Amino acid sequence: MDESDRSNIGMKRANLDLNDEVGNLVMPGDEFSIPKDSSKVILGPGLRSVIDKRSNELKTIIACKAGLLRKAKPNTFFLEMKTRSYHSFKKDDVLGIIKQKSKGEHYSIDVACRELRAQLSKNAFEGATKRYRPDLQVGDCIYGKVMDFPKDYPLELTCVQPSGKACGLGSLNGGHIFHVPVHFVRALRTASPKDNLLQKIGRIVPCETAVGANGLVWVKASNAVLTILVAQLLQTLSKANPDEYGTYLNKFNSTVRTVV
Amino acid sequence: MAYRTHLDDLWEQQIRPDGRTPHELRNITCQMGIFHPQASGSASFNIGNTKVMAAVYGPHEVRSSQKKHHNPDKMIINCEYSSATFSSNERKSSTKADRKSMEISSNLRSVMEHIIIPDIFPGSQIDVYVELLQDDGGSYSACINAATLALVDAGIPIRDYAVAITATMSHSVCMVDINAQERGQCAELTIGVLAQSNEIIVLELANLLQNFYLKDVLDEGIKGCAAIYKILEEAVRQKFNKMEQSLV
Amino acid sequence: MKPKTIANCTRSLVKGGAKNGIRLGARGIHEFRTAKISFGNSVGSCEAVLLPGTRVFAQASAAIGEPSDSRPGEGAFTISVWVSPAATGEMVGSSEKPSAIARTLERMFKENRAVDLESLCIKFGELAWILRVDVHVIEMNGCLQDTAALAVLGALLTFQRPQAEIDVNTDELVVLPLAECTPVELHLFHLPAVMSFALCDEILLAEPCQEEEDILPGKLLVGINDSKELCHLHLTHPIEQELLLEATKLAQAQCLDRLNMLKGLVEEVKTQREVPIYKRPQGPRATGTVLSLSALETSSRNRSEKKPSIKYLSPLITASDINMLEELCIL
Amino acid sequence: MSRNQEGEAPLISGGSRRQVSLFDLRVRDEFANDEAKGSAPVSRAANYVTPGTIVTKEMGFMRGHGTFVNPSDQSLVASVVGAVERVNRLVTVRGIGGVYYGEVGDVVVGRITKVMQKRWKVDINGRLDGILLLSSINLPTGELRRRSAEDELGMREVLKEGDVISAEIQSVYNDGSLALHTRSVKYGKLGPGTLVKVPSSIIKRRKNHIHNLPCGVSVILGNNGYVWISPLPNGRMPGTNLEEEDADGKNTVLEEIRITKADRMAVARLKNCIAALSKSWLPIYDTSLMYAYEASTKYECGELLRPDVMQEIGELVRQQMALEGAGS
Repeated sequence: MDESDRSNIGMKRANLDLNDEVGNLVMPGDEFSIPKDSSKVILGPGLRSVIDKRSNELKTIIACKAGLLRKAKPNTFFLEMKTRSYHSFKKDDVLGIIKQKSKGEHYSIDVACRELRAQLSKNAFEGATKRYRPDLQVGDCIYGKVMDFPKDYPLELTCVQPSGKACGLGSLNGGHIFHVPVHFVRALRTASPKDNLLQKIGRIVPCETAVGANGLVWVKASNAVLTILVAQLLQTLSKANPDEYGTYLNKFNSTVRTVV
Repeated sequence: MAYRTHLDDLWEQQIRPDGRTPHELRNITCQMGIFHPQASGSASFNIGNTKVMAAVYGPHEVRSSQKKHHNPDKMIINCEYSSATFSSNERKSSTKADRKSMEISSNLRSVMEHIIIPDIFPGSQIDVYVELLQDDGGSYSACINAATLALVDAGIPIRDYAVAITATMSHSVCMVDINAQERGQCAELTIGVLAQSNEIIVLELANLLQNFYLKDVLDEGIKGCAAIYKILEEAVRQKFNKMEQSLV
Repeated sequence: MKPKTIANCTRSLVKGGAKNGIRLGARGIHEFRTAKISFGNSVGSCEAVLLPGTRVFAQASAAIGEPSDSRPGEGAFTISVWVSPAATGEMVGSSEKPSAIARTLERMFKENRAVDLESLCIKFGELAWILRVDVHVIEMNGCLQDTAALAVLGALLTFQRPQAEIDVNTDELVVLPLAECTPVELHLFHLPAVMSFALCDEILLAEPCQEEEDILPGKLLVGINDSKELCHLHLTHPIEQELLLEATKLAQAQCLDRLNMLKGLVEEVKTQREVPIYKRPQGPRATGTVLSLSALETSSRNRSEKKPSIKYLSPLITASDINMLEELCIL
Repeated sequence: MSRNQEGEAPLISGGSRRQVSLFDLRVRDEFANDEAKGSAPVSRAANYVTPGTIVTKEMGFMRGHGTFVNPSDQSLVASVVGAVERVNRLVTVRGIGGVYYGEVGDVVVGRITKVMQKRWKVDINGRLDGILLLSSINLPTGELRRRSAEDELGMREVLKEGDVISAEIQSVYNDGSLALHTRSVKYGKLGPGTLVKVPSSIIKRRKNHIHNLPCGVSVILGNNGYVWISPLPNGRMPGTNLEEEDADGKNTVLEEIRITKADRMAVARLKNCIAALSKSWLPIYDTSLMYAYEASTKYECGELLRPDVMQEIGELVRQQMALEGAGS
């Protein structure tokens, strides 16, 4: 097969301009040229820089996933995609379940991601000292922040903010924890207050929620029935088209009325 | 034209092929300590021509390959059932790895896990081995009785006796303790109960049974279990009387 | 990916919810799962889905072989179960799960004689159809036995095999290709189905999902057929007698519903299939293949003292298959 | 429906719970007084319970070995077969046979199963293996010093897998496993001899568990149910660490002990006697052993393996013990 055939079949695109493609669909393997104006470019998820091994110079930028190219204000580019798996970033808020309670200084945490192991120091709680620290059991839920993600080592979580206060982090009691696709979680977290789903649900059923960037959601309403209903609604919504949210919410509203 | 057989005549008088009445058990003998002192506890249970031996080893340090995944706060109960190659009419070559034996092993384990007080020996392992020597109907129920007796013999703390028997409904009469000859002609429901609370812990059905009859058959089986319990208790008491002397 | 560790809050929620008559997924405690059944292009393939998220595929096939020594007048029937690692996210291999499913299916379909095996006999003691059902668990979310039994039943009901007979005059095995004869369906004596329940302190939960199965220790399987006969019972936790009777009652009603649905779908498939009634052309047989038993016997006896065994695995047998087979056997 | 619904079949109702009144029970001290008599007090059979029997429905009793609390009605229920005993508020069921739990100060005989870091694991018939720390043995050279890295490397030369030792229980860990020590000349590795397994409950607790019997045999009656029988060489203390006495060469020492045929016969005879006692569920201690040994002398050693002879010996010992009980 000669060169011309391959280009026809593969439809490989090269020398694209980052700014031109914003909002377009990008496929894995698409190559972007380096912006000429030597300003600093920050690459987010789905984009990688390729460095020429011989000259040690930046050669191209390549997309490694399929998604819509987005641009954030100061020259930051990333791909927006639907995904079920979580990739960790510093300062992400994640939900986890205690998997094991070792004799050492750490709990090991299940963060619902096969590739990631995570651990939480037994001292990383508000006001914890060597002597007084919460005693958590296997199966307890925690809401933590990613402190560090060293390569080949477990994620390091913490349940205190840098200020030393918990500010909502820590162990969660009661309620229900379940998994939804990561992109749905992203939508929940980034939505503007006007069309924030959680607030809309909260107006129908008052409930506490915690949303982890890793796709876990924790919900607690006043009783078991309402908790299950809210959890079920969120799971349905995560699979639904955003246009249908309204009808689902209306349906939910009427179901809740019959229960209460 | 269907002609009457000898068995039909017997049925009219409610006598079963081996001469028993419908609610009569076969002859039962049981013995404890048959592997004394090699095993921690052991027992044999014979009902009619069905013969089963059981041995309990432990509790002892976990020695099986499960150790790696084993939670140190939990106890491992390991059950292994095998039937002798000569136990039934068809001679079998290997009996340990086939699906039937694996199923019985895993069912036995679930029964043992319920009667042994949970996690009383954290980090230890208890092995229960059950061997079917001769199968003349009701072998699974005999296995449960033998295993219970062996656990009692080993002095392993248990909540309650698990006792089991088979029962069926045939010619609209409930029958208890089905033998191999009858098994071919009617359903065979193995019923196991916890002797004190009468809760059902074992159910196993061979052949088809009208759902409508289930309640009657269960009642019959539970009555049979009570009779078995009495016999097991008697065996245990005899053993206790024998050993009383050494209690100091 | 779902977390593997079960959270304590979910544990207490499941138990608390059951007391209030509601379960995960906003189901009622006695509400069974919705079943979806579809059939494949080849005969005897069926996929059963129990929403949400349990999917099992079953394929029935038959080959000609030797009947077992203990039952010379019957065909054989084997069921094998595979749990795809994709379904669980981990290698299950030969663990207890597939073998437990296989045992349930064996008890219901084989030991309770759901399939008429005598009609599968071709020549007493020498040749019989060997029926085989391969069950693949594709997605797993609890209730594997329920789904697998449904898929197997669907596969058996839609299965067709070619006609095979012994020519009386020549003592030869004649296998008519499907295209040339009216295909033979299996004869089922009764149609079994199984319903599972989880036990949560005196409360029955019908057809639990995976999370409920993991959280609640007790499981009860009730197998019932279309004539309201119990064909399978299995219990892993102490249960009161009343609760057990309630479970069989619930199972019976649901079972009949589900079997009716399956029967309707099977009828639909059969009419769609438009099996032409084959009319035999005049004159000598065109493509039918004749295997000489006696020839086979002598040729095989010379080598290994074995009885002839002719096997092929595809239910859709064609003339070329037979030719190939013939070569293989005689070589 | 049937002719013989009741009557012929041995049917009884299953749910009938027996109940034992705690006020019939005698306190453990009284049992201790009975010890000298040797025979069982009559009331013990009245305290007999089997698993599932309710011991008491009253609140305020403490759950001891062999009992559990029924979660539904908080009653105390027996979980093993045996006799109920009460010490103040603590209720226990003394089981027959049963599991060896171990108490501090018990003499045990065990077999090394594993050599680990700074410790040995010892099979002592308990629910977990016993732990013998490197620091709780006497070094072969007899020095008293901290254990060095060389000692750690040479652990297998001191005790290796399969060796039989006698030891004393030093302490019980949180998880129920037992810590052993051999820091006494009485304990340590055992030389030539034979190990007999009996139920741990029939070993009678006495002040001394290591005996030189007049028949020229020494026995160690491990509380755990392992009994060690070895020939008694001239003037040698039984069960002593053979290496210790002659520090210059342990291997040669082991071979120096000449075991005569008579020694072997005596060991074998005592082994069979212990088997006979265990089969008849008679308590095992020095006196009962001697009774059994005497009773066995009219038989050839090999004949003692016959069940009828075993039973006869058991019967004779039982009579002897009853006589002794009446005499005192």
